[in-house]
Formats: sequence, C-alpha cells, structure tokens
Amino acid sequence: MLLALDWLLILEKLVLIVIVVMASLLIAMYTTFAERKVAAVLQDRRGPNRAGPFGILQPVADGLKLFFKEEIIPNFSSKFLFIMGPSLAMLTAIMTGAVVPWGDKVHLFGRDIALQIADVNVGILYVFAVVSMGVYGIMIGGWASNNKYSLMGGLRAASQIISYELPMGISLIALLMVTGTLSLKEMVIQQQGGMWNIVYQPLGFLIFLICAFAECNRTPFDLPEAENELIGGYHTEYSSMKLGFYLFSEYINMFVSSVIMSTMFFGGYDVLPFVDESQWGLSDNIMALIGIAALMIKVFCFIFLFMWVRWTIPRFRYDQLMRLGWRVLIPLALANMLVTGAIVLLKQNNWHF
Amino acid sequence: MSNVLQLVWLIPALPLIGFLLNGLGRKMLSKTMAGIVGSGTVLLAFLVSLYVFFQVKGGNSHVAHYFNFINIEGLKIGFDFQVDPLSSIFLLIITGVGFLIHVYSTSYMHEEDPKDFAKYFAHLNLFVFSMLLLVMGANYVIMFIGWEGVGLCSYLLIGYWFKNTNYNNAAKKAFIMNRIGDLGFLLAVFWLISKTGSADYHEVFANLSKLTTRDITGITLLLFVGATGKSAQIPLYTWLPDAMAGPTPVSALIHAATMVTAGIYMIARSNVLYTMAPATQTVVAVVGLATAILAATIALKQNDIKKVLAYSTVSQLGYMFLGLGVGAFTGAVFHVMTHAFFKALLFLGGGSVIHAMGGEQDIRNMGGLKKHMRITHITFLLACFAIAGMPPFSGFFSKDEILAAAYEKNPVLWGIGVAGAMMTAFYMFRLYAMTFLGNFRGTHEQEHHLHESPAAMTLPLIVLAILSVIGGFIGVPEVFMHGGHRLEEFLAPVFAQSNALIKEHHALSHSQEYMLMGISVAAALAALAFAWNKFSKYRKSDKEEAGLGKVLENKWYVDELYDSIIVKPVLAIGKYFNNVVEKRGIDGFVNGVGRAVNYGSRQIRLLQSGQVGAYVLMMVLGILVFFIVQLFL
Amino acid sequence: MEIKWYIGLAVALFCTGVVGVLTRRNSIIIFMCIELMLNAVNLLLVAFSKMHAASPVAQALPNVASDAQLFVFFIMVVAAAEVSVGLAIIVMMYRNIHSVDINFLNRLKN
Amino acid sequence: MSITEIIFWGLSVLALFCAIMVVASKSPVHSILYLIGVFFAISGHYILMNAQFLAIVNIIVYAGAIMVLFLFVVMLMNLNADAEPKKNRYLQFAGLISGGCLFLVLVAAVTRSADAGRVMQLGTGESGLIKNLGRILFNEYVIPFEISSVLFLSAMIGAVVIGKKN
Repeated sequence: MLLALDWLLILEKLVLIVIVVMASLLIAMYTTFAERKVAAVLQDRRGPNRAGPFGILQPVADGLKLFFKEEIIPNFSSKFLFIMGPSLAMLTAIMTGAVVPWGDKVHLFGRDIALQIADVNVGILYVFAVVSMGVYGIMIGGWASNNKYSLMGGLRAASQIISYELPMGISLIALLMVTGTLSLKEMVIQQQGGMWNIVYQPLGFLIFLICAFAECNRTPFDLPEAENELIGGYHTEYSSMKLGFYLFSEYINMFVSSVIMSTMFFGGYDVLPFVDESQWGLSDNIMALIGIAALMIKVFCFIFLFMWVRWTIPRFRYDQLMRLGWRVLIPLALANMLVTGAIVLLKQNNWHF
Repeated sequence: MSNVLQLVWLIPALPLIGFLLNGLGRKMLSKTMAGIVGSGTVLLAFLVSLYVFFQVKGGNSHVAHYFNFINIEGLKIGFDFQVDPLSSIFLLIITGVGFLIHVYSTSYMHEEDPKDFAKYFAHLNLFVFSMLLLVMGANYVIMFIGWEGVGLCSYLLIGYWFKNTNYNNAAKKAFIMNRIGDLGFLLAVFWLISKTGSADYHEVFANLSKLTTRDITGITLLLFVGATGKSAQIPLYTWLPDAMAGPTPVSALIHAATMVTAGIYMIARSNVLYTMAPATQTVVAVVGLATAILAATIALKQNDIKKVLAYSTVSQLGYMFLGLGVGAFTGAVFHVMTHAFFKALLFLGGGSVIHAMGGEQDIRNMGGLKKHMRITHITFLLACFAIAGMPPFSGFFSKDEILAAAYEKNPVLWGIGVAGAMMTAFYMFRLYAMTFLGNFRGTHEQEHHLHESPAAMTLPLIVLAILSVIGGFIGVPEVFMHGGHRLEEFLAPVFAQSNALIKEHHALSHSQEYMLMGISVAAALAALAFAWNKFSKYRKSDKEEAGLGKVLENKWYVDELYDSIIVKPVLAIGKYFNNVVEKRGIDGFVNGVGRAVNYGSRQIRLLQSGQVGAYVLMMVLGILVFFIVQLFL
Repeated sequence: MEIKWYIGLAVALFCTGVVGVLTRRNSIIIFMCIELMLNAVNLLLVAFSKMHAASPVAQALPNVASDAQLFVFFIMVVAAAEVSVGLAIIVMMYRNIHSVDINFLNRLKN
Repeated sequence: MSITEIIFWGLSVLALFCAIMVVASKSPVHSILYLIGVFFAISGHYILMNAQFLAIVNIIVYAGAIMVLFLFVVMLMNLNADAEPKKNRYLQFAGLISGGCLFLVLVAAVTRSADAGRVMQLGTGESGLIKNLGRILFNEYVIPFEISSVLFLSAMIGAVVIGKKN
C-alpha cells in the first residue's frame, strides 16, 4: 500500500532519505578527493595533502572555493533556464538512490525498518527513467548559456547519453530475463542464496559497465566537456556553485551507478557469494551493518575502477564514440539477450527442446 | 353478282398504280407516256365503276372487307369498302370528270419539262386514289384517310409551281385550314367511337340508341366543322380563292368537282345522324345560305377569271349545304353532280382562255374572244346558262329542287336563295360578256397570239358541255313528269332511314312549284340580260372602285380580318414565347444554373486558402457541429 | 471518486491542445499540442479502465480493465513513431523554407 | 475530501496550468518544459490510479525520449522567442472560441450522460501492475506487439530517409 496515512512510516522514510542523501553527497565529495589521490598515484606523484592531515579537508576547500566564486549569468540567455540546468542534473543524480536496497532489515525502537526508501516493483524501470531525465539537465544547461560551443557540447552530450541508453536497456532486458523481477530488493534476495548475477550475465555486466561510463560522461566518453575541443562543453559559461553542481552531479552519478551495478550484478548487501548469510545466526541489526559494509566495499571498488579507467584510456573521438555505441555495443547486447532468452527457455522445460 | 363487287378494290388500286408508275418513273417516262399512264388508269377506273354502277342499280349495297386496319381490344376498324348507290354516283363523277380533266391537262401542261409533268400526273392520280378511298370507305376512319389524302394532294397540286413563294403560301393556307376542319372531323369520330364502340356506318346507324341527342348534335356539329373546312364554308372558305394559284385543271378537278364535294358526301352519308339532330340541320342550312350570298356578292366585283369561278364554287357549295340543311339530300347530291359538270367546264374553258391569252387572267384586259375561240366560247356560254339555272340546263333542275325544299322548310330561305341565284346569273354573264363580247382590250402581241386551243383541250369541253345540258334530265321533278326523278329512286335506299324519320312531309302543290320556278327563272333571266348588255360595252376605265364596290373587291376584308384576329395574335404569342419564355426563361434558367455553379465554385475556391491553420479550424468546427447534432439534437 | 472528474480533466486537456493547435503558428508547438491531446486521451483511457475495474461486470471478463491500459501502451508506441517521423518532416521543412511557420506551407493554395 | 482527492485536484491543477502555459508561453523551450511538466502530472495521475507500469513507461517514452527529440529539434533550429511567427488576431481568436465551445459541448454531454457518476477504483487494483499487464500483452496482444515493432522499423527508416540531406 503506497500511500497509507501512516505518519510513523513517513517519518521513518524521511529519516532514511536524509541519511541516503547526506551519505551520497559525502561519498561524492570524498570521491573527488580520492580521484585526485588515485590520479596522483597512477602518475607517480603525491595527491593533495596540504589541506588538513594527509589532505583530508581538500574537498571542503574545493567546495568553499566554488561557493565564493562570483555568480556570472550571461544576459542573453533565459535566467531561469540557466539556473535550472545544473539543478536538474543534480536532482536526477540523487533521485536514483531511492530504489536501492542498502541493507536488509533493522530493528530500532521496536519497528522493523527496511533499509530501502521505496521498494517499487518497477525498480529498474524507475532507474532507467531517471537516467533518461538526466539528459535534460545537460541540454538545458548547454542551450541556456547561449553560446555556440556550449550548445554543441550540450547536444553532443545528450546524443551520447541517448545512444548509450539503448545498449544499457537491452543488457538490462537480458538480466531481467534471468532474475524474472524488476524490483531490486528481490534481485538481491535471489543473489543472497545462490550465485551473483555476474556469473549468469558476464557480457551483460560488461556492456552495462561501459554504458554506465558513458552515462556519467566519464573518461573515455567525456568528450562533451573536453577542454581542447569544445572549451569545457556545456559548462563553459558556468562558474561558482552552478559549475560545482554539474561536477558534483557527475560524481554522484558515478557513485549511484556503481551502487546499482553492485546491487544488480554483485549481490548488493550480500556479503559473500555462495554463502547463505542467514546461517551465521547473527542478529538483524548486525547483519544489516555487515550488509551495508559489504555494499560499500563493492561500491568503492567500482569507483576505483572508474578512476582507474579515467587515467589510463585516451578519450574517444566523437565518431569513434558513436560507432562503438551503435556498431558494437547494441549488436552485442542484442546477441546477449537472444542467447540468455534461449537458455532461460531451455531451463524452463528442463534442458530439452 | 357479288363476284363483280369483289373487283371493287380495283377502282382505287388503278390510280394508285398510276401514281406509283408516274411518281417513281418520273425521270424515265416521256411526257406522252406519263400522260397516257395518268389518264389511262383513271379511264379504267371509270369503266369499272360504270360496271359497278349497273350492278348496284338494283339498290343492293355491298361491304367488302380486306384486312383489319386497327384491331385492338375494344376497337376493331377494318379496311373495308362499301359500294351502294350514293358512293357509286360519286365514283362515276370522280372518275368520269377526273378522266376528262386528265386528258385536258396533258395538253394544258404541255410546256412543263418531263420530270415536273410526270410529277404533276402522279399527284393527280394520288388525288383521285384518295378521293375514291374517301368515297368508298365503309367507316369513318377509312373516309378520314381519304379525307387527309385529298387535303395533302390539294396542297401538293396548289403548290405545283413551288418556286413562287405566293403559290407556296396559298398551298400552306389551304392545307392548314383543311387541317383545322379535319380536327373537328377527327374529334367527331373519336366521340362516335367512344360512344358506340365502332366507326362503321352500318353499326353506327344500327344502334343509334346508344347516342343521346346531345351526343348526336355534338358529333354532327363537329362533322359539319370538318365539312366547312374541306368544302370551304363560312369560317374556313378563304383558302379556296387563294387555291387558284395552282394550274387551272387542278382547280377544275379539286376545287370544283371532287374535293370540295367531300363535305357534302360525308353529310349525305351520315344523313341519319343529321335528321336526328334538327338543331345542326338548321345550322348547316343557315351557314350554307350565308356562304352562298357572301361568296356571290364578292364574285360580283372580281376581275380575275379564276377568282370569279372560285367564289361561284363557294356560292354553289353554299346552296348544296342549304339543300342538306333543309333535308333535301337527293337535291344536294343532284346539285353536286350537275355542278361538277358545268363548273369543271367553266374552269377548263377559263383555262383555255388563259392558255390562249398567254397566262393573262385579268378579264379587264380581255374581250372579244368570241371571234377567235369558237368552241371555248360556245361551251362557256352553255355552262353559264347551266349555272344561272336556265330551264333546259342541268343547273335549273338541281338548284330549283333545293330552292323548293328550302321553301318547304321556310319561305325566307327560299327568298334569299333566289336573290343568290340572281347574283350568280349576274356575275357569270358579267364574266362571259367581259371575256368574249365587246372588243379586245389586251396588247397587240396577245391579240396576234390568240388561237383556239388544241383538240385535247376542246374535246373535254365539248363532252362536259353535253353533260351540263342533258345532266338535268335524270332528276326531272314530279311536277313536270311523273316518275321523272330517277336519281331519287336510285338513291332512295340510302336515304330511306332518314326519310322515315321525317314525320311531316307536306309536299308543295303543283301550282306552288310552278310559281316558285317561274319567279326564280324570271329573276335570273333579268339579271342575265342586264349583265349581258352592260358588260358587252365594257370600256376599260382606271377609276378606283368606290364604296361597296371597293369592299366587295377586297373580299369584305375577310382575309385581313383573319390575319388580325388569328394570325397576328398567334405570331405575337409565338414571338413572345420565343423571346421571353425561351430566351429569358429557359435559356436564362440553364445559363443561370451554369453561372451560379461558376460563382459558387469561385467562392468555395477561396476556402482553399492554403493556410493549414484555417483547415484545422474548419475541421474542429466540423467536429463541433457533429457533436452538437449527435448529442443534443 | 467519480469518473466525471477525470473526463472533465481529460476534456480540458484535450481542448487546451485543440486551442494550441488552432492558435499557434509554430509547427513544433502545434506538434506538441497534438502530443498533449494524445496524452489527454491516454489519461481518459486509463481512467475508464479503472472505472471498469471497479464495476461488478468487470469481474466477469478477466482482463477488461487492463485491456485499456495496453491500449494506452500501444498509443504511446504509435505516438513515438509519429513524433520521430513528424520531427524529421519539420526539420526537412525548416531546411526548405528556413522557418517553421506553417503559413509558409501554402503551396497547396487553390 | 480524502487524500486521493487532494492529490487528484493537485495533479489536475498542475496538469492544466502546465498545459495552458504550453500553449501560452512565448519561447518554444519554455513550452517544451511545461509539456514535460504536464507529462509528469499525468504520470502522477497514473500512479494515483495504480497504473505503475504506464506511469513509468509514460515518463520514459514521452518525457524521456520524445521531449528530448523536441528539445533537440528546437535547439538545432535555434528558435527563440522573437522569431516566433504571430498568427493574425482573428484566426487566433476564432481558434480560442472554437476550442472553448468544444470543451463546453463535451462537458455538457458528459454531465447529461447517465453513468457519469460511476465510481472508479483508485489507489488499489491489480490491473495496473506490470505482472498481469505483461502476461496479457504477450498472450492476447502478441500480434499487435510484433506489428508495433514493424511500425517502429518503418518510422525509423522514414525518419532517416526524410532527414537525410540528399
């Protein structure tokens, strides 16, 4: 029952929302810091270590810097749209976190609190919808700044994201055939007992990973805001906190997509594959904590993967980018879907035609 | 005996064959050949009808049926001939006088080229054929076929010289007036058929009970209208004088002897109906008498030979209708016969005079032809005596029989009749004196050209003269010789039924008859003598006729009257219909529709403004209207 | 919740769409108004499906309620196809007459 | 006034306001955004009527894909407010009037109809969920489903052919 007038539940949900949002912001902040550290390590240099011990406060410094920059809004563009661009980007980035199952159940104040904001039975579709809304942030931003380069950058980013949504969707379809359900919670529950989905869908995962990179405009696909070609793409005109929002939304996107990848393919808060955690006989609360910890570890691995890829692979040219998307990924995803479908059917009538 | 009557179909067939030969072969036949074929067929027909006359003499009539002309449910009209005393008399007149006129016209039409010559004879034969058909028909429909055929042939023959527009107009006038009469005749036949279910004489006269008196008067009146049309009586007589445009033998045959008598034959044939409708009979008598007087007065002042003779014909026909009107059917038929003889003679005589004078027809430019044309002069004189009603001649017997019957009916009729007879004598001898007596008033070249007509023309004149003289003796009245009136015995069976119907039959005493005859002969003689010496000294004077003379010369302005009353209004109506109704009405309507569509489409074209917005708006309005109609109405 | 409110809403949206189509000259706006009208129809369809789901007769027929919703699904399919072709046409139009004003498309004039 | 009615009225007002703004706004981009607002309101209604699958699909298909296309086209053609052609006064007025009349006629028709007052099943109901919708879609409506794929194919080819600069 979605809208039962249960004030307690609403309170509980609110608290959960606040925690999730703060957590994702915090993690995103420190991802920026981690990124610069990892980049430094990869390039044999030290990362930022001046601000606070070992440079821990560097993100805070960046944030303050952005806050105090001067607000410049080009006069020709429509003021409202100029501001709406980055806010939309940020909004969609955070929204995806709503359907992610962070953990199992927690007993607090005598109530079972599900560590998931909304267990929507069209979970993945919701994610997909929010991702497609992300495009608007970028396009409106690009258009509102009223200069050719940002417009071109915005259009390129949008077309890139749209064209990579396709393979992501199709790979998801393959995954859904295996899991049989759209709700993320049930997926995790399925993976708890048995094998993780990565085992069933290795190719699906790979395609999904590449698309995730494209969605967040990360390294090989960060053509739109590439300096040398389009002078910073769609956030050329942006300064201070609006620019901050754009950069920040990129990192939040990265964090959220890695969370989703881990829940879908690596069993979410399931600690170990093939091991049935329930036998350990630990209490729910502790189990929840362990689950969340396991999830966070997986997420950090993914984030590290993002950064690792960023500083190793050169940037794609626009047509290479498009060819990869349409010529390679989509056929692969289709093939994967067909094969998975065949296998699932075979399994249904126990392995004979 | 009956087998002879089987040959009856031969009589009309022969002229028909003549017509076909001449008509189809008119390019191949030479003039003499055409003449022989034309006259020969009529002669044979005359012989056969003579033979039939002797068979029928005993009073028996015979109806020969050949095929069913109309045979639909409820109406059976057979193509059958009836031969009885009345029709055999007319057969003799038609074929006899017809043959003489054919012979006469072989020489009169001499200078025509062969093609026209054969065409002329073909038309003449066709005329004789249809006249025979009319006379021999055993029912009104066959008679009507003949009736129409005769009208057609008169049109063709009047308009023989069709290149001259006046002759053409005359022919058209004749035909149209006949048609008006024919309409009356046709209505009467329809009425008759609708009432009695058939048109055969026997059947109609057998069951007269089916007809009420109103029916009979109606039918007889309508038949009389047909007769006035065909026999040129008061309302529809103006075509006859104009018909003189045709060649003279044509006038002789058609407008003197045969066609004009069709009306009288028709009334004589349906005498039973007329006796049962006294009202119609008085109408017939009055109209006949009025026509006689009117035509006679006009003839007094006419200066063209043929015009004078034409009006005299109209006048004599008036007398015949008077006879029929007063019930003297045999008298009328007798007058028909005698009139045929002397009027044909007068026309042919006039023809030979015109022939001699080289086409001159105005008697004021003639005179003194006695010396040059001996035979024509004598025969013409005998005919004048006959028509004037001088005792030994045929005219006297037939006319006086009618006048006697008129006296029985009503003395006033007799009085006017005698006045008419006086005028007849006056204008005939005025004509005779101006042409034959006195001195020649024509041009020298004409005088030099004067000669007696060839034998082919003079022989018929002589034969007709003999007939005019002795013709009267077949109907000598009782008062002179008991049993003298053989014609009455001969026609007795035909008129038996109507005589039986006439209840009161007060015959005149002998003294009264003598007195009547004396008065009429004396009057005629006086008029004759006065005209003789007045016009033998006629001097051509170019002073204008004045007063009554002028009126008479212009034929009481009857033609002008008809023009103004009928012709002009009809033309005006025609023009009105043509201009107003036709042009503005119908054309206007049709063009109007076209223009309206044109205008409408131009406006609708503006609707295609090319503006997509406008189209969508119209679409929405359409949907709106549709909803309103569907949901609320 | 009676159906007439939903019908009212759907009709209002539909008529706004119609007004939009009639009053605007920019073909893209017109195209969007058409999408709006389509959506109004979708809304009403779903409303009717829920109405049938509520009414007793629906229980007899197994999937009468969800038929309408599938219908909406197919409408969306068609709408998507239509938009792609429509926008292609508008682009081509823009390329030819350098404007999206529909009044310039009057070559079909009388 | 239960919670559902409040939500209903809220969403309706939002939808109508956005719809009117779509028509009335000057610049095309604004009207696009308002249209997206309308789509969200309508998805809200779907969720209110527990047609979850349709709600999400509506957002993905309309807001996610179609409006992106619109935005693309508008940006490519770089339309902005002042270039917007203005329709002459009267046609605009006529359009407004006829739209209004259509609305009045339909509303009148609805109020007259007998079963305007039938009640709807709001908030609950199995019909909207993806499970049985999917089942029905692939049982009774397989053929239309395949045909729609052909439709998409033709639409794509059509768009490409028209769009290509030959």
